[in-house]
Amino acid sequence: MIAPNETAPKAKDYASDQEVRWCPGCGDYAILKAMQKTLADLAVERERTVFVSGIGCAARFPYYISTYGFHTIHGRAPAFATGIKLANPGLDVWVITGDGDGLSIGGNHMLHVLRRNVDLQVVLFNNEIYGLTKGQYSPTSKRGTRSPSTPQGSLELPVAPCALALGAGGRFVARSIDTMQPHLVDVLKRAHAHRGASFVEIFQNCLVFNDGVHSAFTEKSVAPEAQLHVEHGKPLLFGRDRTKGLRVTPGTLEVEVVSLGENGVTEADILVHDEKSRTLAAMLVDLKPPDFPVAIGVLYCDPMPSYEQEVQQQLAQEGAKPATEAEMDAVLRGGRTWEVT
Amino acid sequence: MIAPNETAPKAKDYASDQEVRWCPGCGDYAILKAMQKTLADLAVERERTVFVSGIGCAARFPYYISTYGFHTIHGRAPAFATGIKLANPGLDVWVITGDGDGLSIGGNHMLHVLRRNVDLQVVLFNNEIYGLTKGQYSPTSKRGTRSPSTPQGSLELPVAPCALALGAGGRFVARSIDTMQPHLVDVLKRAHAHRGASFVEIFQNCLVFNDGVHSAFTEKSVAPEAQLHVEHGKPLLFGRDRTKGLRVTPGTLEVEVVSLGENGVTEADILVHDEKSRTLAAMLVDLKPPDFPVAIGVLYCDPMPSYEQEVQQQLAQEGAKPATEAEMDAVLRGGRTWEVT
Amino acid sequence: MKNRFTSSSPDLRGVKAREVRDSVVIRFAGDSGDGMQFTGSQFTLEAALAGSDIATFPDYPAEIRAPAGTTYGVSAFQIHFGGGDLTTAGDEPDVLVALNPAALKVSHKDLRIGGLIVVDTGAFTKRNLAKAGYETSPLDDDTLAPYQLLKLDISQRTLDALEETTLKQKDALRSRNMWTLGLMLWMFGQEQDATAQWVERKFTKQPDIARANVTALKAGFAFGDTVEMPMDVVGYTVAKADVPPGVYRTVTGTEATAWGLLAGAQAAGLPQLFFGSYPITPATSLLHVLANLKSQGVLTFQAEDEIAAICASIGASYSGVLGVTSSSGPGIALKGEAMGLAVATELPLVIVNSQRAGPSTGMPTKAEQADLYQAVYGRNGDAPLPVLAAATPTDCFDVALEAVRLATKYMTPVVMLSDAYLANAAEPWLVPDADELPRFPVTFRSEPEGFQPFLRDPETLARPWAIPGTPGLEHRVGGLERDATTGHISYDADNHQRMTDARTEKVRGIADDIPEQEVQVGEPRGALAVVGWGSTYGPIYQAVKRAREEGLEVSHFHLRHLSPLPRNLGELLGNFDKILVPEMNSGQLVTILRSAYLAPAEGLNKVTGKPFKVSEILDAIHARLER
Amino acid sequence: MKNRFTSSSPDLRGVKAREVRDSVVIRFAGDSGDGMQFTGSQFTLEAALAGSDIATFPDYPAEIRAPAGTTYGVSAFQIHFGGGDLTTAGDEPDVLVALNPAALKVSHKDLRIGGLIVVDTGAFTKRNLAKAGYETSPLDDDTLAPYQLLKLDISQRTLDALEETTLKQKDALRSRNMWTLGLMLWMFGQEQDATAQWVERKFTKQPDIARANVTALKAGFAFGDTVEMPMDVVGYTVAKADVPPGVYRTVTGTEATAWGLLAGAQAAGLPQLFFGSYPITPATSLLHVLANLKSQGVLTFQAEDEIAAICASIGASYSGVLGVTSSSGPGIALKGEAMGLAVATELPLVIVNSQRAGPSTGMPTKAEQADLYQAVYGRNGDAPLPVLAAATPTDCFDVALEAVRLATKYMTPVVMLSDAYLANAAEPWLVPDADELPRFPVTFRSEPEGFQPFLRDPETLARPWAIPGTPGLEHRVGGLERDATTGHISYDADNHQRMTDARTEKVRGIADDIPEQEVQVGEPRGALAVVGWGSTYGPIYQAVKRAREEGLEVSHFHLRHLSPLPRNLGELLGNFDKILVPEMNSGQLVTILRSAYLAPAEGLNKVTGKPFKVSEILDAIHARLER
Ligand SMILES: Cc1ncc(C[n+]2csc(CCOP(=O)(O)OP(=O)(O)O)c2C)c(N)n1
Ligand SMILES: Cc1ncc(C[n+]2csc(CCOP(=O)(O)OP(=O)(O)O)c2C)c(N)n1
Ligand code: SF4
Ligand code: SF4
Ligand SMILES: [Mg+2]
Ligand SMILES: [Mg+2]
Repeated sequence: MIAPNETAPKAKDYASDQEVRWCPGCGDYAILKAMQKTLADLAVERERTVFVSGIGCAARFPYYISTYGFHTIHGRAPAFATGIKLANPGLDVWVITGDGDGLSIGGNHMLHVLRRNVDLQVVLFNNEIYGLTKGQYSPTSKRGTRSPSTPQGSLELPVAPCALALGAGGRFVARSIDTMQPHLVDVLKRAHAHRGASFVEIFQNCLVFNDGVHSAFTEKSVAPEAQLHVEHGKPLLFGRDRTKGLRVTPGTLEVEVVSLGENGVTEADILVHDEKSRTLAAMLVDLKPPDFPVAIGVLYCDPMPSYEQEVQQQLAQEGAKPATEAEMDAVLRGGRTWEVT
Repeated sequence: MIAPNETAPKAKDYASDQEVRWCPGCGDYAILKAMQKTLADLAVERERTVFVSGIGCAARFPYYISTYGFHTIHGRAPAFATGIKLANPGLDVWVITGDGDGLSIGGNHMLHVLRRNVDLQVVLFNNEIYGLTKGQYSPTSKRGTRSPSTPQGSLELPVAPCALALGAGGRFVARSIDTMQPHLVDVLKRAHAHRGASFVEIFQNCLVFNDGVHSAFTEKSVAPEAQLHVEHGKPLLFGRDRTKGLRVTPGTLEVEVVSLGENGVTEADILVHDEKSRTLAAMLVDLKPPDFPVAIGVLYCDPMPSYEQEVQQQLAQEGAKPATEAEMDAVLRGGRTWEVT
Repeated sequence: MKNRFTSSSPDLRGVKAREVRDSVVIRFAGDSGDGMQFTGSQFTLEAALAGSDIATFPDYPAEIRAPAGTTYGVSAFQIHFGGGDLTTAGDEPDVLVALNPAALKVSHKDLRIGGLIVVDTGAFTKRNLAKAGYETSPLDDDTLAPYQLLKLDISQRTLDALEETTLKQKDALRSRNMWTLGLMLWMFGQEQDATAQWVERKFTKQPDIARANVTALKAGFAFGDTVEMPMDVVGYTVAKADVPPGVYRTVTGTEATAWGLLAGAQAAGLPQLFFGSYPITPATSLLHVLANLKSQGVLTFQAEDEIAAICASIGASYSGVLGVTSSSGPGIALKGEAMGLAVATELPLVIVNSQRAGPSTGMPTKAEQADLYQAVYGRNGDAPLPVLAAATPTDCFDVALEAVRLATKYMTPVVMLSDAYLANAAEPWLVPDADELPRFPVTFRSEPEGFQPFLRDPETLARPWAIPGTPGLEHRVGGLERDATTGHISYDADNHQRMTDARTEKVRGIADDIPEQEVQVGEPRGALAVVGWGSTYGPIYQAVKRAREEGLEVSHFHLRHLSPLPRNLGELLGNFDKILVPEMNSGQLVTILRSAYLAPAEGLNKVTGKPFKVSEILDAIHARLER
Repeated sequence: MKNRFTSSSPDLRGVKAREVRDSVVIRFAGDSGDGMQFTGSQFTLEAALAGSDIATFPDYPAEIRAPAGTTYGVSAFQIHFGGGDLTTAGDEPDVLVALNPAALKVSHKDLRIGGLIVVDTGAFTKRNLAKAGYETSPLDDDTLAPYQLLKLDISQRTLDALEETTLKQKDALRSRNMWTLGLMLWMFGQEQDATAQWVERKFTKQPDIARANVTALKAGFAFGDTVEMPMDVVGYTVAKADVPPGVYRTVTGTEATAWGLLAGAQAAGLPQLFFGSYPITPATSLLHVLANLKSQGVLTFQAEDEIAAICASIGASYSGVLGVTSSSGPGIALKGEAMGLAVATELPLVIVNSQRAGPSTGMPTKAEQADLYQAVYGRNGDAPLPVLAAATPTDCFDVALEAVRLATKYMTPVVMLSDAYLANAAEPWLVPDADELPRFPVTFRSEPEGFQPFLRDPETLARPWAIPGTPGLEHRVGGLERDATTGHISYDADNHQRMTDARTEKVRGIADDIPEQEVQVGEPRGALAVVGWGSTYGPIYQAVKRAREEGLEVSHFHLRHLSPLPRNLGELLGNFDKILVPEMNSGQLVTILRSAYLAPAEGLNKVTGKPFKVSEILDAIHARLER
């Protein structure tokens, strides 16, 4: 725990004594670093914090954090986390998952934890591959992905994690990239600040089985042109010198890329990011290279009362507390009784 | 089967010999009627048609249709249907499910069958309740639904089936209402015509456990004002004399209800329905009374090659056919062998 | 069952003096819409209030609202009441009340020869006869020759009774069941006040309906008392049970289970009972009962599926409350993987299985005992856990309480087996005083000094319960094999052996912490031991009692603890020449006993979705002892 | 294992004449990155080509790429080769090749006293020693005193050999394993050409790498032949096996299973093998192999989870192809409910379980046999199905074929049990001719006349396989209990009994369609029967052989059919005073045998994730027979 009189915690205070066992060069290391920094910056109390995960390389995460940790079974982390949070709403709960764990076998629990809006943070490491089982394609793998289970290339349409999160009714949807430390830390802090279920997709590189799968927009060289960093209330501008932007094609609900200054386009024409707009978010999550940049940052955030809060309120209204003997008697004798003498 | 020389089939040709066992007055009867009419109008071959279902009142459906039918286990129908279609792409496959079967326990298979775009029709009977188990709230139940498992009212945010279908990457998303026979038949035909996974949500009334749950927009009296019937290429107009419409609020991706003729609004200002626009569809599925009408009809339809087609192609490229003895020998002797004499 | 109507008619003839009976079995049967379950439970209540012992068997259709008048739409409620020690709802009804032809068709064959059939002739219309599949009316041919038949136009008499009311005929006819109830209450010398009051309370919002029902009830009752009654029908006085003094109520297995779990949470001193479940027949009712106990610190969570339900419950236990989940066979099947995790991480959890007929979806509303294998063996890896079974509706209370005790004391998931019959059947219960209930407070680990997540209590072999929120105990647990002390991931060969042995030993050790097996009926040695578990208790008990009355050396053992087995069971069974194991499955406990003790146990197996008849077991006993 | 190096040093001294050995056990051990699996399999290939009998044991870390140099990152490959009838990879290596300190640390204790250790001194840097947890170098203290030690700076010699190449030092060092392989091939009198060719084929795209590897290989080989060789190391000639003539190849259990299933589909005359699966260690490799057999009519479907995988496979079978699914314990747990549906709807299906250490996630890369209970008993309701187990990698072919035969002939799901060891281990296989394989063509129902979905074949009790697309056979099936003829939903009590009995009888009847149990070693009667199943075949076989060489009356029975059991097994076991059941679990088959035959079987149980040692079983045999 962080003793009150202690000086501000450091990232290393949130590192467990376990040796980290990911492949050298795995994107997960960077995410771990960002998470430990986030926890330190927020000075979260170790004893009140629980990291819950399923199975996968990503899911090994809790072993490396010095808080409470529960490495559960494949795909079910959101369900365990829901029980943990409902039973003790005072806990600060993080769910760490992968694209296979969270969207293949675990898709249903992901859908329902977001829909219920339990106050926790879901962080999905999307490397578009099953790492731990040695490189089969996943539900987020691009069509045509050659993998041991698809030697001639995969044939399925990948699911966009954030699109699914919105479709499920998620109230906080954000994106970041393993290698973008400051951005990632900011996004994690926003997710933590959000009351309710927050969903964060992190584009993560699997060096061994899917190296460079995100480089089309993560490579330093292309990043400015290929990434759209969204900020609430700010126009959707991007490009090396931020001269490109998104505009609504008049009379439709479609957007187009325009360049400031060119045929009369001014910043006034540029669509302004509104975190509370579901339609806008739905548009943002669909943007893909080469025609569009990839939207990064908090794409959607529109809080609602969280599930465990509502549950607590309902329990309170019912005057919930552990049954006393007297109450126990009342329960057992409730309804019709008769005495035999 | 329908013998070639037979005269055009009638709806009753698609009724099985089984006594229908839904509660008198259940909305499922109307859907059964519409389905039998659809099959008859399309003159589908009974022997090539398979109805697959999970468990629930809705899921009893296959017993009442004279085609092949498989009443499987709770929530898994899409998975069975995928295997059936992959093994014999010549079959015409329908998946019948409920809001509990398809979105609670079966949410993950729903997500993946839509994402994979297997050529089949998913028809979800949404009565916002678990009928067969006697009336517990479901993932589509409105917040505050009082049910045996939520005597003080449910606390969860309902999921919108069509929003989820879009989030999952579904290529055909439509809606209809049990009592709207002609409309329902048309929608079912569109779904059947669509190559790939089509998702149809039918607002269905559970007389016994959730009577009138949809009446806010299904009641004859309010229907014209509360329903928006979408048609590709037509402006999004509604209202008794179709004088109301949807307009994009300039400079945003939001829409607003406007009245033709009032402060200069003409039909030209009205947003035109485009079945191929995901953003438009995302907006439509979110429309809710009282502020907006409920969108009915084919909300989204943008075909892509279907999964089982792609699989067949890949198999063909690999020259797939049952192994002959010679080939079997080749397989067994492939790689390094040596002879002992 | 003890002395009953003889089949000679004189019994039902002659003067209107009340005849005396020790116990009587009545079955109320009608359409799903006819309110037979309500009628039955009201009769139960009156009989109970009057001090009879009682056993009931509700039996209703699988369909929510099967089409009216069909045979598969028949709803029935059988009640056995009278003098002491009734443990079954009775093999053969003495009296059948049939409110429509379908009900008659489905039930009359079960009636004992010479039994009394009461029919509402008003309901025997062409249409209803056809729906029931009768060409000619059984009232006119000799179908019912072996029985006493009392034809009454109950419909008409109900309408007459309600003339004054403003009710539409359709609604008035709804009170047919109340008129019938009134008549039956009269015939068997019961009161009607409790029912009247109950009706008034239930329909306070619709006073006219309340009035109609009470009027019909009184009319039916009066009918018996008056000259209107046909000469050949008489009233009966049924013996009362001499039961121990105290406060009684009727309770279903579902209610008893819910309260037992709650009592367990209280006994363990836990702040909350977390119940994660997903609806499934016949387990759902437990969710319904617990959902109404929020005020007592019960949190019910209806999950998206059975997997999420058990995972959430495990998460809750991990957080420091009592995690409970429940389902029926198909749903339990889905929980297998997560049960393994609970075994591996050694967290307390109670899993309640209300068994129904399988395999697969099977017959959801029918009882069976075919999930014992699944409970004891149905997981991957060596994953032992305690398995308990309730024998009667009231026994569910004690078993649930015991399940909580074992789960929290030994840090282990525990399976409690119930079934569709126990869940719905009601019986009178001597209500315990809360302050007399056992206490087994848990202690959460709080001391960081020397804390190791898998350092075991030398006596129980339980690991410490160290919950999030406790400063200094931050640690990681998971499903990968873990070090026997630190809990860190370990692939060490010896460590895996040590942990596997520890998990096995921990569960085996529970045998020393549970009562020795007692004999339910008979001696601890003899010619034949009849060994049962679960809801077969009643028929086995009665059959063995009768066999002993015949002088046979038979004893009845009924197991509550199925894993581990009571430590003295092997020795006990060794004292018998033969062992018979009646089960509502194809032979599961019998397999376990044979391998545990190399005892020559034989099965008596029935899978029809219906309980054993006493006679079926008695016959089997005879067969075994004649050889 | 037969005569081996004696532990007296002279054997390894003296002139450079080749010594003769019957069989030798070598373990190649190094870092995950050092290519030990490749080295091992190449040595296997050369030995096999040279006509040796072979058994191997690959053992690699759970982590994808464990940090270099750590003990848990060690990858090892043990090979036992030589004269006839080798069924295990050997208890104790005679030779250990350790390419880094961690490998030495993990392995040297397993080496037999007096065994030879070859180390690459170039890899024994301070850093590597520290990573392995050595304070001082074991090469300098007396850690290795009990062994012969051959210190070679393999790194340096590899670099020297590759001087001319343009490779960076880092890349050149990658060929260390090839240099070592060359030396070992020389030392044990093997050829090197096959390897050289194989390398060239493998690296056609990177000719310089190919060249480097071949150069290193030849250099290592040459090293042995030259004077450079230290005086105290000599070469060996290892006996060849006299195996039946024919075409041979090495095969892993995974490959054999894949081909067996394919052969099964062919034998049944089915148009397609549909394989629905979800990745899980160690089952995934089966998906990988089958994914490459599309040209043979194999359709592989990677589902979203194990439940979808089995459901899709059942759907495929329903459509008229061979549905197969596979997983490992935790995934099989998830399939339980759907397996029940396959039992209920009586559709053919093969479920392959590559067992790994449990419970829960357990130790994914380690072998165990603890899923037998789950296979036989792990479903809700009475849901019997056939269970088969493979004994060796090559046996997987026959067992898979048999599983398909039973599934299609009896219209039932069949479980095939394999494990992590069988899946990965390779052994030589006398390749059968396709035209000599069995044939068991299925016939789909096509005649509408008199068709009833559940009308059974009087002999097999199988229902007809009536597939969609067939005119006139349109019908409905499902998980609710169904009428014994029409298949319509039925809640009828007698029908449920009839159907339950039919399902049980159908599976029981298979006992008459499978071979009687044969004795693997020894006589059909005697003092002690050692009964095993699965991958314990090797050590049991050897142990019993040795015990008999000692004159003990021991016999070995190894079960392929675990449910139903061979019809003569009970009688056989009756011919023995004692029965010993060695299992890599806490005692599962032993439970089944005890209850099936009331036979006094005792377990010998080991759950360390490692195979039994021959000596462990031999000791147990002695213990039993001394009593
Ligand atoms: C029930 C079950 N099924 C399958 C597995 C095997 N498995 C472990 S992790 C994994 C997928 C991991 O992929 P992802 O979630 O993307 O994590 P990554 O390794 O890529 O970080 C699978 C299939 C398992 N452990 N349990
Ligand atoms: C594995 C499993 N879990 C639970 C059930 C119980 N069950 C049957 S249907 C159903 C829900 C049905 O709701 P829905 O899908 O909306 O269908 P409806 O009855 O409303 O038409 C449930 C929970 C089951 N049969 N199997
Ligand atoms: S396999 Fe990929 S995701 Fe897993 S640890 Fe290695 S690099 Fe990272
Ligand atoms: S319960 Fe509801 S949904 Fe089910 S049959 Fe009855 S009315 Fe229809
Ligand atoms: Mg991944
Ligand atoms: Mg519903």
